[in-house]
Amino acid sequence: MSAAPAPVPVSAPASAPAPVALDVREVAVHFSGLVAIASMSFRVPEGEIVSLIGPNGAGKTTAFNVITGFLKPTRGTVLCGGSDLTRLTPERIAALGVVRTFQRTSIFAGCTVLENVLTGLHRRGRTETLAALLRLPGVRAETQRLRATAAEILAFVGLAHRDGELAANLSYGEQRLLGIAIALAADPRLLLLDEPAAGLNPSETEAFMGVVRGIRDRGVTVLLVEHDMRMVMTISDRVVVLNHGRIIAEGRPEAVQSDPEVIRAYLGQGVRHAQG
Amino acid sequence: MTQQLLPWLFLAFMATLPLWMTDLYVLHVLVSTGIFIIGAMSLNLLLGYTGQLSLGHIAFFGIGAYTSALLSLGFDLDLGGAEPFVVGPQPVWIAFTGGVLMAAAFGGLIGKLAFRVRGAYFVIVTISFAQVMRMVALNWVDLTEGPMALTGIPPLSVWLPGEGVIGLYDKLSNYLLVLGVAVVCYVVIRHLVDSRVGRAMVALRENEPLARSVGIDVTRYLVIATVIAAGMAGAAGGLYAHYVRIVDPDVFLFIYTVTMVIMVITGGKGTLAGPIVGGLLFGALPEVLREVARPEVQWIVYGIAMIVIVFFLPQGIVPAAGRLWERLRPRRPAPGGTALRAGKETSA
Amino acid sequence: MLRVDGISVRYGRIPALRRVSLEVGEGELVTLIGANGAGKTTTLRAISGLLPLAEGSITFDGRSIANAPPRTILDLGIAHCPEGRRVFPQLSVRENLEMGAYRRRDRAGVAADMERMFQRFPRLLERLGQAAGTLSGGEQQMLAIARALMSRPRLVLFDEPSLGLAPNLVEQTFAIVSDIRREGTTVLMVEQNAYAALEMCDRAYLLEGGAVMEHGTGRAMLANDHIQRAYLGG
Amino acid sequence: MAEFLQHCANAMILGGTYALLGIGLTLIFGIMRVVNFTHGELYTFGAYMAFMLAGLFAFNFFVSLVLAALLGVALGALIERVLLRPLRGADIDTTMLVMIGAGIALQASEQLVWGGVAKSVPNPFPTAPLTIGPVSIGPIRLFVLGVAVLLLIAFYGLINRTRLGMAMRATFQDPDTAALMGVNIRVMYTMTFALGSGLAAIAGALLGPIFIVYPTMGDLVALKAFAIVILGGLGNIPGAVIGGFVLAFVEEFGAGYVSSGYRDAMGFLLIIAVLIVRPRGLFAAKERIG
Repeated sequence: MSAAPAPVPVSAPASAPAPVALDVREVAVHFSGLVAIASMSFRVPEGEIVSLIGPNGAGKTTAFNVITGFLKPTRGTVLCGGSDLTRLTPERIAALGVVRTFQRTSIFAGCTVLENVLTGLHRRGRTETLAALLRLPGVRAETQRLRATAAEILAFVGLAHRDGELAANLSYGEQRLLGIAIALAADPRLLLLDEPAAGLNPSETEAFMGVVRGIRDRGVTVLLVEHDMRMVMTISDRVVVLNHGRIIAEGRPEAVQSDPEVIRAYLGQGVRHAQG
Repeated sequence: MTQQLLPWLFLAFMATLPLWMTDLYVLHVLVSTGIFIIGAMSLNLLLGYTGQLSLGHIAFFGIGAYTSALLSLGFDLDLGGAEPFVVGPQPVWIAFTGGVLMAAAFGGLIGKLAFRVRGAYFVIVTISFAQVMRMVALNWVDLTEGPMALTGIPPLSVWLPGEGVIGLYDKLSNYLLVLGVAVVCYVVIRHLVDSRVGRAMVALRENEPLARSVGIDVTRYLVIATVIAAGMAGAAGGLYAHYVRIVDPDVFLFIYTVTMVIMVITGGKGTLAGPIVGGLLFGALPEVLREVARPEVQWIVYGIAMIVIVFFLPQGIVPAAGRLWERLRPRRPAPGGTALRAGKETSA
Repeated sequence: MLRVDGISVRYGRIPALRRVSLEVGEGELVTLIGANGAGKTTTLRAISGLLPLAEGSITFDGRSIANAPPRTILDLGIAHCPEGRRVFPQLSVRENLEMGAYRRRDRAGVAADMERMFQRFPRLLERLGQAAGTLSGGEQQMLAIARALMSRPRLVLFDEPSLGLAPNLVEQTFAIVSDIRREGTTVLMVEQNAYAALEMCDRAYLLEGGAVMEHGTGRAMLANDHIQRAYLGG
Repeated sequence: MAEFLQHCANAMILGGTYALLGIGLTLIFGIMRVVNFTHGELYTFGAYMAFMLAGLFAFNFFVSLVLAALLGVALGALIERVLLRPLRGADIDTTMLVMIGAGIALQASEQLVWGGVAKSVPNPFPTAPLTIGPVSIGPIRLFVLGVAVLLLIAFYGLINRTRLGMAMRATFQDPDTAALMGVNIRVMYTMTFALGSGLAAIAGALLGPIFIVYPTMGDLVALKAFAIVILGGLGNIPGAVIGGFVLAFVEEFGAGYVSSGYRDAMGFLLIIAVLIVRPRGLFAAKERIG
């Protein structure tokens, strides 16, 4: 598989020549006759925050599931740094540095906050079963190292003071942050956030945006699905709009916001004869 | 600090118990209970840590018991070839190890299957697996003696300086042996769950998609968990075979799995102490009830206790006691003082 | 007729509605608009008794229906045509319609109503014995509407009737909703297609983040630039 | 050939009762998502009720069967109301554990009330077998097959031709929307469990007079019912009927031509084999992933 991406037909020309973190090419998903995604192509430039938006049922979560290997597409390919993700399992994709959060529960509720992050650090550990059973000398050193990393990540998202608490006992906003911390622990190059701000109040959303920006500034590319348009328009470097399983617009937030096709997709068209 | 001391105090107590508890019947009950507790600890690894409800766990126990018994007795296997496959009697510890490995191998098989079938299907497959094992034990008379049972199984033995190899026929040495194996299993499980591997297992229980998305190969860790759990259950089966020195197909009965499940759930699944507390409690319960009620009534109490626990203490005793302890810092609840008086009698 | 007063709903610890109040008068067509996740569907599910209220009250014709079971609310005359159509896929078209009239005992009346549905939706008659899951999206929507009407409701709650339909079917669906209202049934509709909804309704409520942000007549709301902002940020 | 036909006849008779057991269990799982570990005890209960009514009280045999079934329905309703209703929304493992506890308590209660000695249920049928060509069948077995087939037809009618059955199917497919149509979901659950329990009880009452009645008779039967339900796919009613007959034929022919000792193992081997090849059962539709 060649690393050089082929030109992708999109409605707005990709302006940035930055290297590409994710390249989705003509992906289609059909569920028993129903078309969830007709044909979707877009690229996520490295080091940016890109939002994937669209009205209900536009296929955003389906797109996430395809990218992270939870769903096999009917057609098309997903490329990341020269690797084809399309045929890989979620754990293999995670090993390539593509990590996601989930819409509803993105935490291990029955574990403590620290354990949650340690679990996220799985890929950065080496201890295998026999060594663990016998508690060989290297195990303790590795545990120390991972605990330090976990503490650093928790401090980054602002949950350091809660490390001993059971994740289920956190407030909803804290749980969302913990979800991000777990994903960060998995050492992503590309982080996919699925509606991370749903259910947050405005001040929590504000804090949350700070964290997402901080993640980008650490060099992690972020792909975001989010309904909170204020957040999307404030935080994104680029917005991709999906409707009926197709990309209808792509570009800077301001451009997308005033795109007539996007407005139509979101707000619909008047229906003349339907006056009551 | 006290929490770290607690297991040591408990161990010291259990180790010195025979010094003042010399009643042979009580020792017998303790040995049987101890064997079941090892089984329950191994089940806890699956049920409590990986979250897989395996209701055929007794199969691994039975496989361990039969394999260890057959290897120590020797057997010949007529596989339809010209010459039967003959295995002479093996030293007991080799037989015991063989039982552990055989059970672990079946565990690997079931673990792989678990990822094809989940939830209710998995539960029923595991039950069926134990049933098939029982049918095999009943009907493969050439090998297992069927309902006549394997008898005259030699006891496990130790080598002592000056004495040479001596067989462990008495209750006291079996008690110490079971206690020793239980401690080894406890330490192994403790090391495991407090490691990268154990966290991967718990992640599978808590949120499988999330576990996969951070790169955990859940199939692999589930297989590892079932192999270890099955091996431990096989060890418990081996201890059983060489202690009661007779094995019949009823070791595969569903009710024994249920007993282990009750022990784990009552004590607290997914906790280290849970199966021990639950095991001692349900080991003691029949002995206490024996004085006052007929066996049928005991079983009714068992069933109702299970329902009541799921309803009112769904996390089990250990987490509940932990919460109580948090609230009443200065005093701690006694860890089942009465429960130590007696144990469960296994029908032999 | 329907009065929702300061209701809050939570999913576990996630607040979904924060003190939502709205009113629907007899014979009105009222719409709820707002972006995804604004709480529109939750509002309808709370009204029809599928979700418990954390606080607030709901009255219908002056009677409290807060936390009443769905069947009681249905008996009082509120039918709910749920989001995503939710026809019973393995039941036949006829059985789906019969389910709509599940609480009714007047066989003759049910039969007559079913005839009326067939006049309005001839396609349903053609597919009478077919499993509803095999119908096209548009046909399923017709069936879902017909099923809701089979209980002879005085108020129908429509949840996203145009969702996932091709543009010509969207128009047709809105026309049907308008007809239903013209025939005297009160309608409370949730719709993502905000412009169409505002054009056809008497009054509208704009939900954002689980709370009512704006309300007014459809025409006034059309002129309001809050709406575009609510959907697209900025 | 004669032997073959005899096996077929035996399998048909066995299959009828297996199907009754299977549809009861699969109905409960399909609608309520409960793996019912009391199913075998309801079967035992039905057999003991038949013994009590026909044997101890000397009621008419047929009346006894009907009453035994009704008592099974009542016991099922009671179990649902007391144990399952408060657990609505709990995960499947929790309900499973509670049902195991209930199963243990029920079985021990049978033992307590009736003792361990096996009972036989008196019946009015002649013991001399009927001979039809090369096949000979006990008259009571023929009666049992007839009743089982009638019950299967009646059950089919109930599910597919009545308002209650329609509501049950609707609840199975989409409980929320069924509630919006005015279906009382709680009542539907109680009725489902009661109906499934009644089917188990009547199966016990029918087989009680053929075999003997003892407290643990339900153990193996319950496991076989699981096998049947797995074969047909959990929640699939026609699948359970087919599964019942498949298991009966496999057992009968396995016992006849392979080894009689493994008769009862056939079902479990079959389950394991089926699940390895088709993890969702033979006839199950693909479930949506989510």
